[in-house]
Amino acid sequence: MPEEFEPKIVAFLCKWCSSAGSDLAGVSRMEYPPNVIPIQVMCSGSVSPLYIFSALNKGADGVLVSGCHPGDCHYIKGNMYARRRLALVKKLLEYIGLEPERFQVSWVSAAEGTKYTQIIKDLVKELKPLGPQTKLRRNP
Amino acid sequence: MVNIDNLKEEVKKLIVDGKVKYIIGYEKGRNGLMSNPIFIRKPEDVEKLVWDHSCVYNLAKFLVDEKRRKAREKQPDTKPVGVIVKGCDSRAIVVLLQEKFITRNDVYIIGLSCEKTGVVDERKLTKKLKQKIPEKIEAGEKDTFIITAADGKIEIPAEEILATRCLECKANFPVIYDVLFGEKTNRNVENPYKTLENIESLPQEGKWKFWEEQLSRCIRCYACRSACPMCYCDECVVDTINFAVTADTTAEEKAAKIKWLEKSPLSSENFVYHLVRAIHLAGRCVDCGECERVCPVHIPLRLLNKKLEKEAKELFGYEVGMDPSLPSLISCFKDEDPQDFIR
Amino acid sequence: MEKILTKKAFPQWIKKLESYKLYTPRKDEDIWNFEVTKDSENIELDYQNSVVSPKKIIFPQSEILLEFSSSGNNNLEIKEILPDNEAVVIFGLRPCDGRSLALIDKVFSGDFQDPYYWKRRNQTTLIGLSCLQPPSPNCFCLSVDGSPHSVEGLDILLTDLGDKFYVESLTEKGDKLLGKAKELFQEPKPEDKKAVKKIHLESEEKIKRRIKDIKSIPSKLKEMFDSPFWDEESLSCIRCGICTYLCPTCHCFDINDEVTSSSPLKGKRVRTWDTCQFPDFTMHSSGHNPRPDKASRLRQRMFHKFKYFVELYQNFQCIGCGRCISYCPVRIDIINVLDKVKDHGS
Amino acid sequence: MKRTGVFICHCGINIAGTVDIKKVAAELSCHPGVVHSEEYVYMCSDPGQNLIVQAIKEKKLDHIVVACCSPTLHETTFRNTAKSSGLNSFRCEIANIREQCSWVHKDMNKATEKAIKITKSAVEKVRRNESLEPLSVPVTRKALVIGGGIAGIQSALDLANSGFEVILVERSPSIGGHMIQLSETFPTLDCSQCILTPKMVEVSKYPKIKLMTYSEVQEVSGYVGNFKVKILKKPTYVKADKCNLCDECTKVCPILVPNEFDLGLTGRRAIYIPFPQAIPASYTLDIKACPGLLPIACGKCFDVCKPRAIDYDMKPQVIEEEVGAIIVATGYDLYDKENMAEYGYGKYADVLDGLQFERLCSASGPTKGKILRPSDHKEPKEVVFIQCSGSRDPEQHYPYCSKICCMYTAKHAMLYKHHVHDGQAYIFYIDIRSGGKGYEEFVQRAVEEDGVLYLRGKVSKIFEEKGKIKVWGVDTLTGKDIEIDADMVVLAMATRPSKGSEELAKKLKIALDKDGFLAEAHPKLRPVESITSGMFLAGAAQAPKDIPEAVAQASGAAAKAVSILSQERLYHAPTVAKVNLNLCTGCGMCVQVCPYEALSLKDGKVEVNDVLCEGCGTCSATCLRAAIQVKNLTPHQVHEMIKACLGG
Repeated sequence: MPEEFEPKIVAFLCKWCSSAGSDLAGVSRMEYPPNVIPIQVMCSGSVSPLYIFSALNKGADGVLVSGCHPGDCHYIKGNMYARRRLALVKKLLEYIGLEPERFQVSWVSAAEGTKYTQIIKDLVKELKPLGPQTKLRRNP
Repeated sequence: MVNIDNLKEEVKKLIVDGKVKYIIGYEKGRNGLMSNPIFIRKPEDVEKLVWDHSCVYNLAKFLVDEKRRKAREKQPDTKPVGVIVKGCDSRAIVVLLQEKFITRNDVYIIGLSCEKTGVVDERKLTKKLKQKIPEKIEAGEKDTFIITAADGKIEIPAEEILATRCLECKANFPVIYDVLFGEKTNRNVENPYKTLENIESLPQEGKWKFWEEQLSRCIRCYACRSACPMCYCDECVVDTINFAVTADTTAEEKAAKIKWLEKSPLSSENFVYHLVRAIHLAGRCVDCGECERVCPVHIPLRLLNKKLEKEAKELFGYEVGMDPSLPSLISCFKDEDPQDFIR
Repeated sequence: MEKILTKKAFPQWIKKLESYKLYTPRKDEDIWNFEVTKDSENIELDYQNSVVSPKKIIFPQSEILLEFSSSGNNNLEIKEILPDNEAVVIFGLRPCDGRSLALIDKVFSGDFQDPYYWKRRNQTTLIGLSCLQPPSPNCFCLSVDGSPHSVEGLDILLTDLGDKFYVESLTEKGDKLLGKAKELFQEPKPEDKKAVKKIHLESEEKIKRRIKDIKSIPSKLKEMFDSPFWDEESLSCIRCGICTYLCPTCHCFDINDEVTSSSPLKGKRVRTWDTCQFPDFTMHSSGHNPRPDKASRLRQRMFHKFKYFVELYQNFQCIGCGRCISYCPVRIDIINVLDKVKDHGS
Repeated sequence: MKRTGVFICHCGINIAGTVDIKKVAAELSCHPGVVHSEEYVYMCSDPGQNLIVQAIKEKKLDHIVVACCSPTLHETTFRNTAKSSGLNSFRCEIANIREQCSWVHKDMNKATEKAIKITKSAVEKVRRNESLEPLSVPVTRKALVIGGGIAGIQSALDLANSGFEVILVERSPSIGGHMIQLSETFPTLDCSQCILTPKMVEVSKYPKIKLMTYSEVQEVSGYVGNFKVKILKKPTYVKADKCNLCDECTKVCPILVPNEFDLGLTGRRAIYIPFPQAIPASYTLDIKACPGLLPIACGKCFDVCKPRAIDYDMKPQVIEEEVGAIIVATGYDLYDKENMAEYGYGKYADVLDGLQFERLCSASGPTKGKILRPSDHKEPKEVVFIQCSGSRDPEQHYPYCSKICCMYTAKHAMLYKHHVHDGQAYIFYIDIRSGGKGYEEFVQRAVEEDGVLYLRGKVSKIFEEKGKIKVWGVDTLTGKDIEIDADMVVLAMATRPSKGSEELAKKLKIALDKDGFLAEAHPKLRPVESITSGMFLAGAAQAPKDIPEAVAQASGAAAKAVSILSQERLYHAPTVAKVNLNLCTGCGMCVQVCPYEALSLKDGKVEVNDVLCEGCGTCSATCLRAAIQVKNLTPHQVHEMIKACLGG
């Protein structure tokens, strides 16, 4: 029997909320699939669209950007700029026919270990049936 | 109705009075119908000026060259450059002002209103005319064009050969100018995003198939960004060169140049290039259609930028190129910006 | 070898070429392009000319030269990647495009025989199709030692005589192709020979654009290196790569390593087209750029085609297809520029 | 060639339990640029750190990665280790393979694969880090305390006693806060005013303390050690230095409005002194109540004032101050009347809240310490106290426990019995929470000595009938329905953050928790700090608390502030934005998005104020040409990390 497809996910987590939240998931020993590799950034506002395109280009099957809830940004409003920028990226990627599941955004606070766990579980569940992302991927 | 003689008069006056460094306008094409850019310094050249429906170029692009040239000059001439603009071109100038690339004193804006019509799409025209070689084009009665070819005149309904962007233009007349010719009249546009529907209505895989076909043709001649007045960066982020190097650039800085994409025109790399370009033009593209016009392999690039123009309007109520004093689309936000896409 | 092939027999001949990878002109999105044919049954003969020249088949925009990989601790394995063995036929080249390959041949020969280029070149047979009508209003092949029916670089030249083709096989490769279906080809009658001469002459007259007295250009250019003329001429240039990428004779390339994995190290060395019209073409790592502006780049393009190349190979590096004129976003017209060069100073 | 060393920690079995450490070490050892790869059971232990020190010396490492727990825990530890062996501390990065990997996965192979990727991406990052030294800035050795309640007062005094200048800002005309309204305090029943007024006086007399009452903080900019504050001083229209408290003005003032100090149980004039012991001891002219500052409008007070203390032309003043630290002690308010309509609060005169009852008991109160019904001034014989009015009720009111009610209600019942010996006090409660020194004993005393009747249950209905207030409830212990004909009902209203604390938090850029209280930086380890460095929290503004707790936190906050003010210079993270002037076109988009006004345009290029920059990187994502980047998290580094994550 062939091995099940395991999507590769890159997650850009802001240091103060989402990264802390995912740490909390760890501290609380919640289990979630190991498909996601976190990259800690200072703020979701620092995630350039280039990072997302590049991750997909370099073979990510899915990309997650996660930051603080509106109003909770450690940098006051970085996530608000992110929200606007990422909305455009999402629309653009869907417009060129990339599966919407492949790029997702979430707000995860430092207290929401459970939410983070759930998001990763869902993400993996949604990406598995799609198979490998080849559209923007540079053939190796 | 724009009177060409008044235009010439104004231009001549500006040059004779030494009000401007030179004037960027349109002249009769060397071959074929379509006009060319002309840079007028001497009064006697003013006679070459033309204004008709073949004046497709967005001459604002040449303000970028001018700035570069100025930067190289020892004692630059600080007089403004005169530039002839249509509605869309004027919006480009607004964005350049918005982004402080130029100041209002750098440019003397001679605005020409398209007055309910616009410029022709050369491709549509050649298709329509088959083998005939057009010599002259004029606006006819009730929204038509009258083409004069070797063997007489033909009248064609405007929407058949008008550039699609003109059919979807939000302002037929300049939004900023020092002197304006023609009336501020708008063509009535029922749906400014009509062409998008063809793609938006496709299922996801259909969208992909469409864009894959289109973008795999790209030969990366970069004419799209070269023709774009908004692509004024000295060095495009997707270039792996280190163009902005000086004597004091450290080896680290040189090494830190990122290879966001490879030089090979693979579909994946083409996509990254065009995605980056599209997102970088979000809230900046004025829909002058130059990228699409110049593309030698006919990629409908306008459809990428137009999509984000639409989203900017619908999601954030942002309209491009209307007011130089406003912040850019992505350098501001509203508390009520939509976030239904966020988990 | 000269033959006659009836239009009826033509498809059968093409069918006989199944063993070859056959490129033919195809139209999509209103643009002509040479592509591997999907149905050899009905090949379009009434095309004008492709936007991207068929040089892309012999000299691809991007090709892998070698692959490298390391199994850790510093031992690097390198594998040369030559083009696959495959017999290729390009059908329907315009004679000018045929000539372009004859010109590029000179560049890739000499002291170093470029193995990648020559492998493709040698395994490809070129079937030209002489122009009855100028494919482009900007054709000027006659001015640059070419003609609508020139045979240089081709293996076979077909001339359309209405119900039949006049077939000239010019090389062994050509003969081999005809040999695939001897029975289909007849000996040309004298009137056929007359007809083809007539048609060829007529087609020449149809070429409207010329560069007069082109021979004087190289020497003229010589005096013009530092002339402000180039600033003037390049004012409207937007520094894109269309003129050079579409040019059938331009052959500059760049070589990059595309690293696909950094640990363990894996990747390929790739050759891609490059163009003197891009600012980074002459960019030094110091930051100095000997050709800092569009003026110097336009000048380079003219000098290379009409001076340097002539000095090296006694030919103009231009075959008069007019692509650079037709597709230039701002209609910089090479003929026009050269005319001005001639009159320069006088 | 960079020489990177990798150190993988087992963390006992915390990591080694699910990650094949040996494999990780082996994989990393062949990663380009890695010249040393080593594992150890506890890297953070002394022997562990010594391994690192040795390796750096012997292998001449110029960068190190420690794969272990979250950087929030041991980043500093290992950066110091690196520093101690001569590396710049930024040449050390942490790969979090515990919280992000071993603790959340079970499958050994997959967890190991992931750990390898995480560590590789850390290697790719660290080798591109630049050496940085912390930025240092001088400190303004002066503090601002916002709020003049007991917490604010305590902080101010502690700071002053530590030798620092303090500005104490209070928005009402006098300091004292809610504590000055109380009669006695639990569990000792000593007189609230008697213990507070000495401190208030001390504040007013202390030369190091600049007291600004009737003032509000308008704007705060700057950063820890160097805040700039704008304080709005509202006009009192009375010159405090001239006023001799003769009280003539109030006698002539025709206007009568409810008296905030007595919570509306009495009235006051438009010109008034909040209470006899007010600090500063001076009158205030309530402009909202006053018919107008013109002799023609009224002008009676002006005419009668002999010392000519009244000045109608007094204007609002904005005073600018520079301080190094800020303590926020804005206190609490009681839950609003209208929210408790179900208990007839605001409807029936004899349904009171805790603070009103305090006033009734207070010797300085409206009834001079006699407990009388507001409606008819009769002595109430049966009083019902209802706890948790608005607290612990997530459906309709606040989910949290207001904490002080159990104790003050016991106190109220007790005080009532002391005033009305033949009266009966009933207390409806959910639980009795009497944690605290002498608290439980206090409650017992109320039950045993004063015969207070505790009924465990909620009140269902309160309504007036024949001059009595009928209270229907149920005793959940006996299951019996209870009906009491009460003369007075006292509601232990929930405490909420004081009005206006939300706007203030915005000005100060500090966060609020879900209930609107000021959020502390860490619930356990940093309870008196806000997330904005240099700003501290004291008293009920952070969470409901009683006086001793508020005072303790106030002193804690003061101590924290001192730890900043006592520095010559402060150090600021050097991972700030830097500009590539060759690429910058001066479009100014980054300037627009910077949350800290750290960026500005100077002749066509962007300039970074390193001290203001917090390194969030919003600018870098906004810049279309990557001309502005945050040091040590540049797009180039992220690009390489992405590649490493994807095994590229």
